[in-house]
Amino acid sequence: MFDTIDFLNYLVNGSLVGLLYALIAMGFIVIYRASKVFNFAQGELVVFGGFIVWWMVIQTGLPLFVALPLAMAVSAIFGLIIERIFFSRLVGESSFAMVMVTIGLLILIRGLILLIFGPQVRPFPIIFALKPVIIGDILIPRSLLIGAVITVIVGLGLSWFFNNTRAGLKMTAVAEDHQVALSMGISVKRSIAFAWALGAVLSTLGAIIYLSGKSLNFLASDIGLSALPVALLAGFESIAGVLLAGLIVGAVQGLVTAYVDPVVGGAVGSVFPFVIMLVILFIRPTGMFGWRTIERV
Amino acid sequence: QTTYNIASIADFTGPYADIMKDLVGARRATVDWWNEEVGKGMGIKIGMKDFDGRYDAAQTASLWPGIKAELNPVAVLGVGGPDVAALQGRLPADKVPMLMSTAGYGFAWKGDPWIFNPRPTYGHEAAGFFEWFRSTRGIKGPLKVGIISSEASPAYVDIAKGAEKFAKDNPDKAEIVETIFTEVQPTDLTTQVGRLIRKGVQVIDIQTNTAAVVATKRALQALGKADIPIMMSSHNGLIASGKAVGGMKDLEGDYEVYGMAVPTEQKTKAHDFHQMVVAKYKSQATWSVASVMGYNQTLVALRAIEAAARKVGADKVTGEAVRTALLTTPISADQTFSILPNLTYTNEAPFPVKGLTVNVATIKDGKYVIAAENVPVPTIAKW
Amino acid sequence: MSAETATHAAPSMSGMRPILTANCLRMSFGGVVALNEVSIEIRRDELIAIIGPNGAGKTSLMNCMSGFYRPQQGQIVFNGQQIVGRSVHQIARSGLARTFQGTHIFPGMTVIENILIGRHMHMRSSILQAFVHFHWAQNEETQHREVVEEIIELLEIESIRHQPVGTLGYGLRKRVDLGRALAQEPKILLMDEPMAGMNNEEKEDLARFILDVREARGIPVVIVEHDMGVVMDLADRIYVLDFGKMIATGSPAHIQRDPLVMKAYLGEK
Amino acid sequence: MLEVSNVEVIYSDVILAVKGITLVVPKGSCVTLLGGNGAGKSTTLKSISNLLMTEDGKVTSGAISFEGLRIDGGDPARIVRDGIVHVMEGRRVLSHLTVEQNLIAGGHMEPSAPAMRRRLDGVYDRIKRLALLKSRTTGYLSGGEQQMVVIGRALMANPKLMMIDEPSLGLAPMMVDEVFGVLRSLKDDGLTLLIVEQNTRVALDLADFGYVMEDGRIVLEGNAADLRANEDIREFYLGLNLEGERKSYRSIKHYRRRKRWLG
Amino acid sequence: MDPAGIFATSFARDAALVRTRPQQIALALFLIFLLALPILFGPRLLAISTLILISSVIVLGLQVTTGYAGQINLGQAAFMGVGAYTTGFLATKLGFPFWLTIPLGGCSAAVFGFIFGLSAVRIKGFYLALTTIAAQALFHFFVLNLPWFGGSNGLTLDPASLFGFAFATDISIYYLCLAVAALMTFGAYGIVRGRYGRAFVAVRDDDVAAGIMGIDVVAIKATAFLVGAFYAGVGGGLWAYFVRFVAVDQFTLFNSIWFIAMIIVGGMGSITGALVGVVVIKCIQEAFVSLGPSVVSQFPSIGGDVVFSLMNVFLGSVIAAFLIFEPRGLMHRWNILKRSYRTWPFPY
Ligand SMILES: Nc1ncnc2c1ncn2[C@@H]1O[C@H](COP(=O)(O)OP(=O)(O)OP(=O)(O)O)[C@@H](O)[C@H]1O
Ligand SMILES: Nc1ncnc2c1ncn2[C@@H]1O[C@H](COP(=O)(O)OP(=O)(O)OP(=O)(O)O)[C@@H](O)[C@H]1O
Ligand SMILES: [Mg+2]
Ligand SMILES: [Mg+2]
Repeated sequence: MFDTIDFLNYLVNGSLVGLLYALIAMGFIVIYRASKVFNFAQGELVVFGGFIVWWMVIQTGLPLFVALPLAMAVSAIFGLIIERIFFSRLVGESSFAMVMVTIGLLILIRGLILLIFGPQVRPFPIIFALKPVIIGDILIPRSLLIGAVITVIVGLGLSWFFNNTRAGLKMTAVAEDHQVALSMGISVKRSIAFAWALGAVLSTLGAIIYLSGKSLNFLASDIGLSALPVALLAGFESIAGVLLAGLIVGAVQGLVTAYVDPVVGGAVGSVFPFVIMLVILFIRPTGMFGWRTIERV
Repeated sequence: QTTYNIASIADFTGPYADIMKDLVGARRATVDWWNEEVGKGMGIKIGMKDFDGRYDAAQTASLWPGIKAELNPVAVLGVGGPDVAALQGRLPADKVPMLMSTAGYGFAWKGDPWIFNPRPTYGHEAAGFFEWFRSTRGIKGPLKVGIISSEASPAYVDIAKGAEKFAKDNPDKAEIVETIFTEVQPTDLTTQVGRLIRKGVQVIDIQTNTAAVVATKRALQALGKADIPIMMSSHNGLIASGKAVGGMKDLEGDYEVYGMAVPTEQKTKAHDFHQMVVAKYKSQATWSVASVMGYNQTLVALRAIEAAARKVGADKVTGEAVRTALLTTPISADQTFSILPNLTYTNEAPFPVKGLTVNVATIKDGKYVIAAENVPVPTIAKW
Repeated sequence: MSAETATHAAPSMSGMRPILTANCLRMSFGGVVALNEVSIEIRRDELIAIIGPNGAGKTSLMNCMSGFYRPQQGQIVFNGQQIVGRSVHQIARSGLARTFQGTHIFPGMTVIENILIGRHMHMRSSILQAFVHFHWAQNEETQHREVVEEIIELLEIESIRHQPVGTLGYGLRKRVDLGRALAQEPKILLMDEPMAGMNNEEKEDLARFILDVREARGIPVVIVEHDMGVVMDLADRIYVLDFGKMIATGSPAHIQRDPLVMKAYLGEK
Repeated sequence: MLEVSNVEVIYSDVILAVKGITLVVPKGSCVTLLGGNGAGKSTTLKSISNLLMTEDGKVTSGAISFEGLRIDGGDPARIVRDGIVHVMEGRRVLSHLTVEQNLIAGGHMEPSAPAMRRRLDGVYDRIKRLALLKSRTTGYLSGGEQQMVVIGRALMANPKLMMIDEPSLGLAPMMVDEVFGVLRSLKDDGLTLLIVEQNTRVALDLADFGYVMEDGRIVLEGNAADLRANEDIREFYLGLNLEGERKSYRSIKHYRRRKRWLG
Repeated sequence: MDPAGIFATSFARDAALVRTRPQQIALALFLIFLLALPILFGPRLLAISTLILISSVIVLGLQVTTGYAGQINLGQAAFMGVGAYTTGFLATKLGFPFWLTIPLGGCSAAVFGFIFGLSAVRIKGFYLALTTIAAQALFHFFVLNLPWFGGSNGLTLDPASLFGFAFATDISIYYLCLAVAALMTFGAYGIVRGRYGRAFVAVRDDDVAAGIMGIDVVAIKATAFLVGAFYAGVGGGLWAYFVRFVAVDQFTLFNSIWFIAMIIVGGMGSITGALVGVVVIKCIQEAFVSLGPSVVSQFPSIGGDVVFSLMNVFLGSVIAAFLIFEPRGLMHRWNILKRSYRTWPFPY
């Protein structure tokens, strides 16, 4: 009864979904990499971005080529505002405190979304044609395929930026130690602001790929949760690594959902990423590519 | 002229706040109408007060003692699962019946109930549809059904179980080709739906949420199989899903099924009742699934109170009396203006298990219309 | 391997059995050889100093002794037991205490609490007893509190007893650090650059404390220090490390004249 | 060049760490700030570079001006661009980065990559050892090596005034000479220096002028020569006895002569 | 810092919690208030108080894990759920009495938590914290798919009963919760001011140094999770008897987040803070809920959903505001006030 075509289908589509997770996870990592803050509100940022797109395309009926860049811009500004209000005052505070702020942020943004856009389920515009791409017998949703390509490009680009440019190095310095960065004349605020702007833009991008042609309400923020294992698996500092982690998680999840769920009669697929995460972390405590913790006395 | 109180638990500040205008509006209108045209004659006045349960068990649980002390109600109107969760442990002790407006749940299917649903379980409703669909399409052999569910909420799981049970006991009538579990907001269902299609699915049963409907619909369209119908329930019905998918035309030929009146624009007794209360009692409610739910539970409550009053006397009505009345005196469709079918509660279940019917609606030429009324519901064994 | 062989391997001059011996330790990190065939022996009545240029491997050596690093080869026998491979806290419990290069005190806690941490391993109360608190836990607290107060007096930090350490200057922190180590009632005390960051006056104080500790409590002390004045005055014996190798050992006077040491460390003056 | 006039610093609204100090650093000179632990030296430097900001501390009164412009309470990054760079105590390297990356990050203000390269080479041949450690992860370097890295990193910022907090801390004698050699050469090249030191001897050798702090106040000031001659300095900071040779740590009495300036 | 004139005459006194007469009086009054509460308050407020008591127990645990040992724990709701389900299981299936089921619920949760704590052997820092999210996912999955917990049906309990007396009325359940909460609070104080409390903080501040001081870091981290989870479990048990129906969707990640919010507001690393946090947040929530409908009825134009979202907005800002302006929480501010009042008129 085992069917190779099916298998390949699950494998490919799973991996593509995994890359979508990777894109969302990239939001976590970019913010961490440039400000040493782990952002629990990432999922909320995705939803927010999604609603911006919805509002511009469906409500105000702007054409896509205007609406999408505009939405990105708006979410970037949203990121900057977040930095202004919440983090500019926290420079030098323990990163623990900052992480806690993001938990407050989670509740806050969710409230804002409900306030501005309401709890109703909204239609999300069809950004990528519904017609799937069919390669041989393998059938691939267009949105995911294009999304995957974008994800890889963005991932490699950012990774290069952070590791090879001086600007990237500056942010890395901030992620290492705010006070030292300041003492070197690096503007911590600007770095954090950039991080959040970038994080918000990535989330919006993620929302576009994730929701294209589907529906949207505040519950969509769960994607942040699904992306978390990917981020941990890769390690908070590795942007390129998140791509691989995404592929692994996605592929495994796809296969498990296809072959194990029916047998068990339960959603094994949805918990499995967490299991993988735990296992890998036991083998490599800081993820596959994360910075080793340096302990000196 | 004795006054009795009903507690109306609502969700003003929770996830379903957006439908409360209709739901509560309908409740209020019904009470006003009843006081005026029935109560007066019997020397009974019903007072109703709203409480905000926030669709949150903790919230409802903390509200209840206050409600009891303040109103000492003879009946409670609930919204959904959390209210059941919060109160089912206490109502028997406090001797107050609660009336829901949704379909029943397998996990609430116990004897000696204090919480009553006017509709059978989602499983029953689905089964009713399966049978109707088979006969109308003249399908020989079992109907091939695919279920899309989610483990996000235990209720969803329970819903799926109902349909599965029906298929298990009636292999000749229906076959569940597969139950697919997704997230509340599915990423992409193309592969899963593709699998269903390859297994020759004839109808897809989605009683979870609109997001799932939209994702499935998109998958079907992507696979060029949009003609395979989706069957939905009341809370994620055609109108709601239509809004979410961005247009009624996308749902052409899909169905919604539930054991209460369908709020189409067609002229029905139920619709007349609605227009009457709007006209005479300045009701704010619009004609929607939500208002139908509001009407149905309130009507059941009031009719039960009537019956109780007849038995024990207009001045001696208690929660317990109301419950006994419910269990002993059937409520006819006429009494509920065909918003509900004939209801005969028994002590076995919180909902009528026999002689039930459901209504089916569909989208025809982009129009929301009734496809069938009073479709009989087959019996399903407890699961 | 047993204590006997270990001690035979390194026969002691004064008949005193050594409390701690390390045999040809080797420790390398990637290309860097931090320790190369290093052997060292500390007797029960000694105050040893380890000196050497920066990056010579002094801290690494201490880390090996305290179990924070695991040498790739060689053994360390402490108080008759092989300790290589034991976890850090086990070694600490077996009586080895150390202070740190820089400060590693717990800024969130007051001076008292910091020193009480040193007592942690001597306390026995279980989590349940802690839950109940009264009786067991409380009495235990009080007993150990007395020990701590002694140390506080010894180090003359009564006045800042209840201050959070995070707000203290570097020098006082180092003093708390020492107090915390003493609270462990160690059989040996390792100090990594205790004088660093202190001015002369404070060095004198600390030197005095170290001597007191040694006299009053009879604890052998090993210090890593760059201040030659301190080293030459306090140490009975000096080991000199350079690029992970032990290049000389002997009395201060002898070391001061050793040409190798001159060249590698002291610089011609 | 730098003027600090009766500045007062308070941490988290409760701890008064610096109680009105005044000091001047003339252009091209080297000034040293001596004093016991907790005297407030580091705090003083932090108040100049305004890294206080990050420690919940603030300058409550007084003024700090650099080249005639008020800088107190300014944005630290801005202050660095003005030409004051602060080497904090405790070898604060960017521990996951290599030595070279540390230096490059330090030179982030250089207009172009080539210019930065040039600086980098400049630093390498000033501090030879760094060239050898280039590709090592700074977090794993030894204490002394790290000290070298932070000084090198500060140089990368091409400062007008360099404030160093305890540069000799944890350095072996030869290394101390090496570091101070570097500092001297910098001074000779016209760089203005403000050095906080515990190692009074070397500090006074290099400095032209010195201040002595005791619990938040400046208790003594004068040019290096006078200070070296001062009796208290000799006893408490140089550890010499009245005859002028170093007294042994073994022969320390438990009581002490009180310091004049406190008496 | 003590008020002038108060000197600890013995180390025990010095370590004691309440030192001054005013403190003792205040405490006594507070306890009397709690005991008299059912008389003073109506049933609604009484029920709220009961919920506050239950939450306090849970948040106390979180305070130990997160506030003291510094391990962010996003699984607290899951741990609570484990406790609730164990309690429910033992009570319904095996008919144990509540004075067994609640502690056992605590224990099973403790075990569950301890397992996650043990991963501290390898995993450190935020990585460790975030693995607790897995607890949430696993809990949800296992409850739904393991045979014993009624799956999607949930569990229905009978009221707790002691010697035939059933804690069915709201007043009795209140006293039950009060008793347990009081005990747990007392225990929490005991734990945090003894060797464990110190070890927790040590591990939080600098676990390398802690290890070299002879503290078994892994054991301590695991213990921190164990204690936290135990408290959550006990709280879950109380919840089970309060609502008398346990379903998996009563224990969501979002609840965990609310618990964290409470310790943020109350103040990290302070037992009293935990309690304050619970009260403050719950009261704000209640204010909105009880005002909400009336506001809506006043101005039907603003729908109830607006009120709902406003509550989130408000609470979210409150939390963020605290982290920005009062990162150490209310208790810290209180202490500063006390200090400045005691040293008045001299500011320092
Ligand atoms: N954990 C580690 N990983 C990699 N290299 C290390 C590690 N620990 C020490 N080293 C290297 O080993 C050598 C010795 O370091 P160590 O800290 O022992 O020197 P030290 O003698 O203490 O110098 P200092 O007097 O400056 O403290 C250094 O070159 C250092 O870079
Ligand atoms: N972050 C801080 N929060 C609160 N108080 C502080 C802080 N940093 C320093 N202090 C206080 O300010 C006083 C001066 O500290 P500072 O570090 O400036 O002393 P110092 O002269 O640099 O001492 P050292 O020579 O040990 O570095 C100390 O007594 C300390 O109590
Ligand atoms: Mg060292
Ligand atoms: Mg200093």
